[in-house]
Amino acid sequence: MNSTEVILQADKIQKIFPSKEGDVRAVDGVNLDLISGEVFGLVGESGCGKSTLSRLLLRLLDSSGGSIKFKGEDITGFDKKQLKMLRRQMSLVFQDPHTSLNPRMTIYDNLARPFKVHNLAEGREEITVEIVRLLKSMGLQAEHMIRYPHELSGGQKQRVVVARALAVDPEVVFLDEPTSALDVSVQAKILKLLAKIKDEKDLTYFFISHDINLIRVISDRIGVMYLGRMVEQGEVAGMFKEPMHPYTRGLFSSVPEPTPARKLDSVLMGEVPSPVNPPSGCHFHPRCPEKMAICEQESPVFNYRQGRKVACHLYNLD
Amino acid sequence: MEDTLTYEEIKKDIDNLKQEKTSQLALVWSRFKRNKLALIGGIIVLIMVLIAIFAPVLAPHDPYRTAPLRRLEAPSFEHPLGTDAMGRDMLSRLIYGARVELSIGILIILFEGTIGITLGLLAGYFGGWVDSVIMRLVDILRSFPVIILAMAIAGVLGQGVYNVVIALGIVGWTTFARMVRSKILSIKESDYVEAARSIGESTPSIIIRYILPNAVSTAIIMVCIMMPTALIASATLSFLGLGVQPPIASWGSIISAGRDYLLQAPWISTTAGLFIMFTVLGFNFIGDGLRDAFDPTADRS
Amino acid sequence: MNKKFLLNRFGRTLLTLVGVSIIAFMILHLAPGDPARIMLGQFATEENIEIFREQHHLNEPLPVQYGAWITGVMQGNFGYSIRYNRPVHELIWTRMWPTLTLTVSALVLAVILGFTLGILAAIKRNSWLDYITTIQAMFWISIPAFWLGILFLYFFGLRLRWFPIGGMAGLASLVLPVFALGLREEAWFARPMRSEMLEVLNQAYIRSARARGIKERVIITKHALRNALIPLVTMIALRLPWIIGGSVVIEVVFAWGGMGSLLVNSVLARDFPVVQAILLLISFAVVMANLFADLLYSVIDPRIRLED
Amino acid sequence: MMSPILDINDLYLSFSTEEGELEAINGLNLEVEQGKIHGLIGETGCGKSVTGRTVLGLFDSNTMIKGGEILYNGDDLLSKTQHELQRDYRGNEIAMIFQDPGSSLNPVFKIEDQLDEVLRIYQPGKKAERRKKMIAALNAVKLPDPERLLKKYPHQLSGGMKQRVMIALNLACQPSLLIADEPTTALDVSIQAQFINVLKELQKEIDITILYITHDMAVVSEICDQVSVMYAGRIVEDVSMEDLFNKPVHPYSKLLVSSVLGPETNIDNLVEISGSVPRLINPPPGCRFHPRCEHMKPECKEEPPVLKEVAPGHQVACFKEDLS
Repeated sequence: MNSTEVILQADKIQKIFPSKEGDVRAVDGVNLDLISGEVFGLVGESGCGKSTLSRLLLRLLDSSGGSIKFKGEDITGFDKKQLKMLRRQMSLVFQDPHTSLNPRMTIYDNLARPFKVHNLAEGREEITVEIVRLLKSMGLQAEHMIRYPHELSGGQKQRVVVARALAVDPEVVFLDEPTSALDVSVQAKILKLLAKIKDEKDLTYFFISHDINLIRVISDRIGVMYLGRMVEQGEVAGMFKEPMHPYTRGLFSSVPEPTPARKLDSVLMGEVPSPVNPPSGCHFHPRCPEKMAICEQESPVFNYRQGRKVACHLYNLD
Repeated sequence: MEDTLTYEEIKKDIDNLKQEKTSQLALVWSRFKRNKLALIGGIIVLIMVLIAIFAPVLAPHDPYRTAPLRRLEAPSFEHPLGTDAMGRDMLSRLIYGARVELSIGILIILFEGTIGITLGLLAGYFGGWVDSVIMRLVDILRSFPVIILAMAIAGVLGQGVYNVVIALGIVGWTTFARMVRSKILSIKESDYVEAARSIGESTPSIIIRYILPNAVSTAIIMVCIMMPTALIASATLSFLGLGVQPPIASWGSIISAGRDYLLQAPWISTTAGLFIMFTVLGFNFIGDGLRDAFDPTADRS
Repeated sequence: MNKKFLLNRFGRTLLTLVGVSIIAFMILHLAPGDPARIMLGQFATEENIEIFREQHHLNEPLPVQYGAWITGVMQGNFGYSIRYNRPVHELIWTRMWPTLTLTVSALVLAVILGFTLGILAAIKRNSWLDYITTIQAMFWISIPAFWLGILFLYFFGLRLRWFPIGGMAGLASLVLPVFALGLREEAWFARPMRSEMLEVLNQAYIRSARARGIKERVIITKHALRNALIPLVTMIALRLPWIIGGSVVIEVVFAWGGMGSLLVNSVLARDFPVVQAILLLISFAVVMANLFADLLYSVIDPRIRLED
Repeated sequence: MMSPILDINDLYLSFSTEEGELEAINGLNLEVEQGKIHGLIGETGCGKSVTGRTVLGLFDSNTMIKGGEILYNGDDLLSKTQHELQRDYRGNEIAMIFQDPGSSLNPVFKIEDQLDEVLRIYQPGKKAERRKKMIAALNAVKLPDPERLLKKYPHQLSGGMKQRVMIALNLACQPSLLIADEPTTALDVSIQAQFINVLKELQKEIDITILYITHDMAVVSEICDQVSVMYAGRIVEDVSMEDLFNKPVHPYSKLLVSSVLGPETNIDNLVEISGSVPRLINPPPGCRFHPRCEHMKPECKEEPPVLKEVAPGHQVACFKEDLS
């Protein structure tokens, strides 16, 4: 990663879903810079808004506030035609390979759609050659083309899903828990494949996972989300060496480590509150071991502290 | 691992493979075949359809020729199912009745299927006020018992085949609409539709390539499930004197006519009813079989 | 469930009722031609038709006519029957009780029989009892109500002479119509009950209750049944229009003097004030039953019960 | 050494499916010692959950037991009728927690009713006494505000709370053996950590034996004393938790250990396992791991290897010569 060009930038981005019990602030003012060529890992527990954030950045969901810039251009106001162009530049890999391919289309048809939609290849011959090339680069065979999704294993399907995301030759690929539905032995293969492709094609990855060990392996930088807000963001090595936000600290120490000698010690207490009526001020204050008076009243700003971005009042004092 | 295959080479390999491949339809058919009841249903319906198509060939007599001297004759070699109160051959009337009943059934399904599937699709895909308006209309129409509203409508419109179709179709489409809508809603939420949007597919393309093909199974099952209702309801209207009118041979009106001679000629009402029962049973068996064949996980523990 | 949900639900009910009344009213105007002529028949004189028009506000615009009709309805005035020349509400009042007796008895029979068979079939899955339940249900739903009625009438009335063949002479005359109506409906409860019960018995909480060593009898009667019955409540409301529809035909077959036979006669005689009134009353009952089922559902299912 | 509380010998079990007979468990041998937390680890479809349920006789209708015995304190559970299992073993001797906390509690009954039902069977007493025990049971699993919790329905609880209620519910039966089938798989890491700590503490306190079924090596390292590694219906290695991580012997165990993501793992030294888990309809003959094994020898295709002791408390099923 030699350049520091920001390819995707989110500024105070918000998403509010109306629900029976009240408004849910799924994403609540998140700032984010995605640097070209990096793997950005996003972690957080279920319901923290990480999937919603990715859909907002991809413009698959309309944001309720804030701005998103792709290569310096605000994409929140894009019209249909511009969005179609954007779809060629950013693509998405889903969590569950069993549900993300059209079950009534063969693998060929599933993979041919991106080429046809964007006129990337003409005629059956050219498309077929392209698809076989894609399949081979994913470690699949030409014969898989004529299969239906239900005839493939989970790992094979996930390769097809990755292939579809790459068919448009994108610059940024969003990976939403791409290996969590797979077994460990398959997971390693997909991760290696993703890393290889990234180097070959010079891609930028936005990698979402609840598996902290996994994020640590694959990311250059990581961001931690809690209840719709980004609480900490920084280089992967530094983050794990010295997590600054109390939530990050608690989360990381909850991770079971496969070293027989180390045992879980300081774990987070309590549970994630409902996003309908989140706690005032810093959302984390009811569970925070280092809570101060100000935490209940004011939301901490997300800003640089010691080479890292943290949203915590602890680091506001100095 | 650079790719050097040409299209011709790929095509050769693939064509060889295609020979061995079983399609999804074949899979559904093999599951359907294993279901004995469904197969029996299929045979019954097939027989009924053939009877309807070849009625002029199969019927031993003219179903409309009356013979006042031979009324209410018991089954005999000449009249295998006896004669009715006007001396007409019962078997021939029942065979021609198959024509009438099945065509009415098919027309009703076409009528309510077209309206119901279209509106269900609109409501499910677009949601919002379109959905609200359509679903309120469905709510309202479903507050009437089908047969009662159909009676009233048929009463106003007057008797006749097409009025039966209209009267029953006006209520019947709501079932199609509801089922199609809920299927569409679940497809719309699926990952593969979001995937389609993420690669830049347009709305019409998503509907045609992703949503409709996945809703087809629901529509096919619906047709088989709705057919029995249509057949029974149209026969009921004819029975009440609000549907197909004599002398046209319909099973419902034959039963109605036979009612007055139950003691002297019980075969009139009973045989006509058996025809209805077997046809409906056939469709019910098929409907059940198709549901299991399309969705094998539904009833598996 | 909260206040907003309740208000929403009541709002929908009200909207449905308005829609239903509009349809009941519009029935008469559906046909091409003059409603007055449709009702009085082709031999009526111009003069009579004009008088009739005046009486029934037929010269006014449709919304005004509807307004006049619905205001009357709300005061219990459904107009005059042309055929009987009596107020419609009087006619209906006397005919309502026989219909209620018939439908409620049939419903009770169907529910008791259907639930029992469905539960037993689910517990004894793949046994002869299960197959018989499935097959008999298939047969019942494939038989038109009027034909079943005729068969009953022929065998048990005319041949065996166990029961009267028609009319409303005491309890004995109720048996055949109730069974003709209720047995068919039983199938619509047995099958859902069976599949609901099977689904519940497959749930993790049943397995986990078994793992705790709770007796099988307790698991079925307490843990499983309680859950399986919840969706069946809605089923009863959903079947209500069909039972009422079936009762119309059964009433005709057995010469049962209820609303059903009144409706058929009125439709055939083009006595539309009566038809409109019956349509309105029946759909009103259905809408209310649905509302009741929804509310009941939220009482018996803690997952949607009002939070404290 | 004490005699094992649970001793499964040569268990064979199949499912009949649309495509044929699925040989889910194929000569399984497993000994669980009294007072230990014994891990049973394997990938999806290896038969670990089926093993757990089979101990309690909780079968699906398409299950066929083909042979073997399951000895619980010397009694063969497979020879018992469902009624005997219910009366003598389920709950009072062996209890079980399942994977999905969301659906393991009956949605229409309050926590109070579900706990009380169990107490009335296993710890009968006056109502006030039972209530005290209920509150104690919830306190024992560190659930806050037990008084209010008792009045709640399952859907009002979070996944982590439900799973802790499940522990309370099962321990109220006072069993000697608890089978936990992937109890934390559906939970977030922080909730998982809370759960594991609660379970570990309780185990020490009441001296219960736990058979902990999981696919997660990291969780094994946190909670287990002894571990059995399962592959395609058989135990391939039975080893203490420390030795599993420090000196695994079976080629499959080695791969599992090396595929674990740790602090030192990066994308370059990430270990790939070649091939994939075999389908158990017409599985490979002999040792079912042989198609993926780098030490494959001719005899591996012939006969499945049996478990051999390579060190005290360490058994391996492999034909490899150097078993250390």
